[in-house]
Amino acid sequence: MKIKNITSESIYFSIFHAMTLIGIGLLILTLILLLLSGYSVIDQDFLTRNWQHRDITQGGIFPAILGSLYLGLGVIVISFPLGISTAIFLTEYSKNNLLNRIIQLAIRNLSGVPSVVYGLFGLVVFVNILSFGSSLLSGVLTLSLMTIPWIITASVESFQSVPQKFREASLALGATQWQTIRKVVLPSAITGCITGGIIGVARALGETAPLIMVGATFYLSKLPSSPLDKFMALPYHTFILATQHSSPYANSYAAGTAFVLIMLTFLLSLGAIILRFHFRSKKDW
Amino acid sequence: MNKLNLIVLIFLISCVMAYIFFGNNANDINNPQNTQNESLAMKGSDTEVQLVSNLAEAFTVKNSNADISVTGGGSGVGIAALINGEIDLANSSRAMKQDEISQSANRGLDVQEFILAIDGLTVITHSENPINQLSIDQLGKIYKGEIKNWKEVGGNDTPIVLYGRQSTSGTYNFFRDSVVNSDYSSEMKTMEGNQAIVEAVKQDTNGIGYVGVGYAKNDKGEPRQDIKIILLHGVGEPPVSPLDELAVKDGRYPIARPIFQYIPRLPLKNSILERYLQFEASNEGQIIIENAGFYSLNDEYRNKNQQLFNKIK
Amino acid sequence: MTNIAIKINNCSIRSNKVNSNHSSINISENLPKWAFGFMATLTVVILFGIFIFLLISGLGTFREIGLGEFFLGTDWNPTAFNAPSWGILSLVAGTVMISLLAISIAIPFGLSIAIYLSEIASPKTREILKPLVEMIASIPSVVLGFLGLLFVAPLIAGIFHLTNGLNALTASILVAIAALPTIASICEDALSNVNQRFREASLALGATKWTTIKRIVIPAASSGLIAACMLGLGRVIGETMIVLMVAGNNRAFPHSFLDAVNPMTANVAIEIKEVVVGSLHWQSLFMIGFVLFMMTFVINFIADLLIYKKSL
Amino acid sequence: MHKTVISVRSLNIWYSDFHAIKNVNMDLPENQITALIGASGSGKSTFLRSLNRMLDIIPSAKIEGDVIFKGENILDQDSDVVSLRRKIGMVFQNSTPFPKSIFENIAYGLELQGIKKESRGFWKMFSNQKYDSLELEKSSHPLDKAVVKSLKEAALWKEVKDRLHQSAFRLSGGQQQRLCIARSLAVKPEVLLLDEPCSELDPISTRKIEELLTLLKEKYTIVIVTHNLYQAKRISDHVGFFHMGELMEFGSAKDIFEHPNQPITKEYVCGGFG
Repeated sequence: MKIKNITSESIYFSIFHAMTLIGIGLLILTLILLLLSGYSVIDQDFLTRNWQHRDITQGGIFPAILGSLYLGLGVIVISFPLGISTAIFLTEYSKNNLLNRIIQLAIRNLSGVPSVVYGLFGLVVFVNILSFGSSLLSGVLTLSLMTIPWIITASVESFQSVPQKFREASLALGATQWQTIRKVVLPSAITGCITGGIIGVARALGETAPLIMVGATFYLSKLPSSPLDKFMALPYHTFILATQHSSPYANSYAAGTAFVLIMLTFLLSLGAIILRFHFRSKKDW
Repeated sequence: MNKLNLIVLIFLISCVMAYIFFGNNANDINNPQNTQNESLAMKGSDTEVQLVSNLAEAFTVKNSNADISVTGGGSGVGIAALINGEIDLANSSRAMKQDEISQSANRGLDVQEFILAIDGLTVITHSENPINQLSIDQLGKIYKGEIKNWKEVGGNDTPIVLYGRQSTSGTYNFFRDSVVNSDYSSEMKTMEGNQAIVEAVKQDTNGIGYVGVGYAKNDKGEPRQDIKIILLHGVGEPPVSPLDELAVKDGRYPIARPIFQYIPRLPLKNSILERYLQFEASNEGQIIIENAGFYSLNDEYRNKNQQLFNKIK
Repeated sequence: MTNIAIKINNCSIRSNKVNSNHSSINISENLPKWAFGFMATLTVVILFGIFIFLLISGLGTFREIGLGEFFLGTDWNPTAFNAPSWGILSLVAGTVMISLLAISIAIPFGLSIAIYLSEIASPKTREILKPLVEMIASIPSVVLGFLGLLFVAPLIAGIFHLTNGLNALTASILVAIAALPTIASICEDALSNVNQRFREASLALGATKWTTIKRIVIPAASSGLIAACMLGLGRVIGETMIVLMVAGNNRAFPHSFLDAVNPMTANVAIEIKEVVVGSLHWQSLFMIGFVLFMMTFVINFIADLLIYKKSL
Repeated sequence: MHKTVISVRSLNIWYSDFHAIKNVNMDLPENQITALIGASGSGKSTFLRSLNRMLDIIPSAKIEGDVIFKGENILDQDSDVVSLRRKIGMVFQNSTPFPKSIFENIAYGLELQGIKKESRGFWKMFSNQKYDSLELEKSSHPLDKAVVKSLKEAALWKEVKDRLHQSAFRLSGGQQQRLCIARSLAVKPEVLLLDEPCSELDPISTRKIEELLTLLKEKYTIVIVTHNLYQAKRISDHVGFFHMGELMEFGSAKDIFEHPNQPITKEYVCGGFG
């Protein structure tokens, strides 16, 4: 009996172990495959040169990198303040009643709504109705809408994890509610909001479907200089190179672009993970 | 408080961004055809997007101020954007439909047609497929789903796998209206671009697909070796290759077509749009077109374009 | 009337007094409250606006198309050569097939990873592996789609002796990879949240580690685990780029996993670009978007109730 | 008799439908330690929280009656809660240091009032400032002075002076509680409310806090809720006994413990139902 238990335990455990290794292996495999297909094109020129359409080997993907960075920056600028403010209002200011809880529930659920749905909305509202066109602005707003529920969810969680006793102690010292939020709650919660937000932005940067719908661009003669300019973006560029470009090197370039994209999102996620780790080690309660 | 500063900073940045957004609104949107600026937004056909990007790139070399963007998505996308006033030029691999013309007229647009090049729509199969030629009738039946096996057209006893474009594509419409004359078989796999079809057919021994002739050539303008280009013939006519320039230009190749560009109204003299169109029609432009694998215009189309240029004052 | 007037009067006097006494505090106190309240209202209104917007834009579909034809028709061909047809059943079937297969591939892996991370791995291994799992989550789906085109589709074609690998199976495998980290990560949270005392009590009774996991930890975490799977399902249904690139996207109603399928997400993403604003085709695509929205919303809602049983 | 600092008149408190405090009247004497005793749920903590409006943050709580502090009814909606709480400080059962350094914890209350030192910007999040205890003692900055003073008052200075930059969470439980007391003292309150401050502490830490409180009553009025009858006996001058939301008896510690009027008080203080 005992022996049987032990053996079944070791069998199951090795299965779990193996599956974990396969899961992690997939990540590494992805990177290896991308590198194998794209390593020949990734060099300094690839990263820093303007896109050359006729002979793609002469150019680089700098406009797409820049476009993605602009998108990421724009999403941060729009979705962080809105998302975090909403979370503050929901957790700190508004009463904890049924309506509040329903709103929180609905927002949590919105964070699982497919990106095409946000793309539909962005296409109509930003591109058509507000006539921003297929611009950086439309892309930023659409991706922001998608990111906001993620940020709110992460932030609400972060605010709720600040112990109630901190708030009481601060109020008992004669702090106003805003002082309490600003000096006690926010410093404890803000890292959670920011890490959640960065992970959200990393995901948003990899989204292609909303960009297809809003309309990222295939070729740009000039880098975007205003939010209403057209833009290129890494995920869309990958997609285009993988499906539409006739150059025999298109696949290598697609792989290279995908690798850069993945590195960008990994860097963001890694930053968020390190930030979280750093602050978790400082968090003592 | 440092964190407060951080928040304040974020707010400030958002304010600045908002200012930029709304500050710039007035200039660009309401007047996409602003002659002062050197910007040109093009959108539409995936068949043309390579070619047009090449042209735009060459044009930019001479006009370093030009701010040109080219977006794909399909002919329907470009025409819809043209009607909505989002762009300066729509690439379309099919002629505008009557309802599209009337829609744009309703919006106060005076849409003009420019013929960019001639495309010999090319039917391709796997390089090991023994079939060399098909009649238009057979091709239609294959895409209708009435012929399902290669042996029915003289090939191996294997099922035919159909590859086509998604419905936004001008090529989808052109091929359907001029070859299939009915609905496509529901078994047809729809691909996101010409290149995706080439890639798929290259790997699929049973596959057949249609692409712009430019996609059937490699970057040196020679026919690709990894796919087979099928010769086509009408009833009682000899089979013709889309690589045969003369046959395509004089209409002997059964599915040759002009590919178009549409502009919302007549451009001003010396505006970037006018100069760009002139560039495309010039010898230099036509050489780029041929290098990209398409065919330069025949005299009939040249004359049509000239009429357009004549109208510009 | 007079009563009310007096009351209003009273109020204004009182508030005046407050203002004059502590006006500086009141402004610095209320300004953030109003600002946050404004931003929150704005955000919530916009987010809920999406839902209403989709519904309103989509409802016009049913002025011209019957509910039955829309939901039960198996042919989706709005740009048909002859009469257009508007049945979304084959699109839904595509979504459902891919989702079910993908989720049944992803769950065993996700659960195993979660159990390994939470129960078996040493804290050190865990610290390294957990972030790695989260990084898989940030692989953009277009990258998976691209690798699918290059490597997985030919592999599947080779295994099943097909001439091409653009089918539901290929798409499902890739979508499963995309959903795997979501499932693993939330399952891991659910398992870690089980009180350590349960494990200690069980081990103290002489149970083996595996028995403890099987009999105590997993049942205790069950609602969280189910919720994780539901959230994974939501992610799978909404996946667009992978299915757009490798599912084949044909119109025929799928009969096997080796058939090409045209899931709802891919169909919307492809077709929305060309349609004329406000046309029937446009409205019907919004209706598909709305159906998609509702499918994921309901699934997430159930998952949410399982996780936050107490919250409502 | 001592001068009355806070006088409570016909105070009634409900949590939704539950009548938690029933018609309580009490005069809290200045510079004395008043202990509130009674079984769990008898309403003593609720009563204590009503004294500096900390009940406000419980949405379901409803208060009627008067609490007069310095001639003003603090329950009046118009009264300034914030400055009230500065004058009537509160220390909670679980020690509640903020996730900041020891120095910042004490300085917090003063910073609220606008007494600040220069900020070191964003990077402060990633490093800890070091403090030199000798320099601090000599410093003329009001913030430094107040921090040093209140830490000394709370008899904590010697123990923490060399690690002011450390997180307050690294202190022991008793030290944390004294830190919280010091933090309250830093804003110069007149009344100090303590809600079972020793219930989670070991006897030695408890003893230290008790000693501290007896010292502090020279300058402050202290109200302490406690479950520990011995503690009440040891340190309090006055005792109020709560039972089921009513104040059964209020008087000098000696009276309550030696000659209680009510049988139920007697039963409680003799350990009948502790």
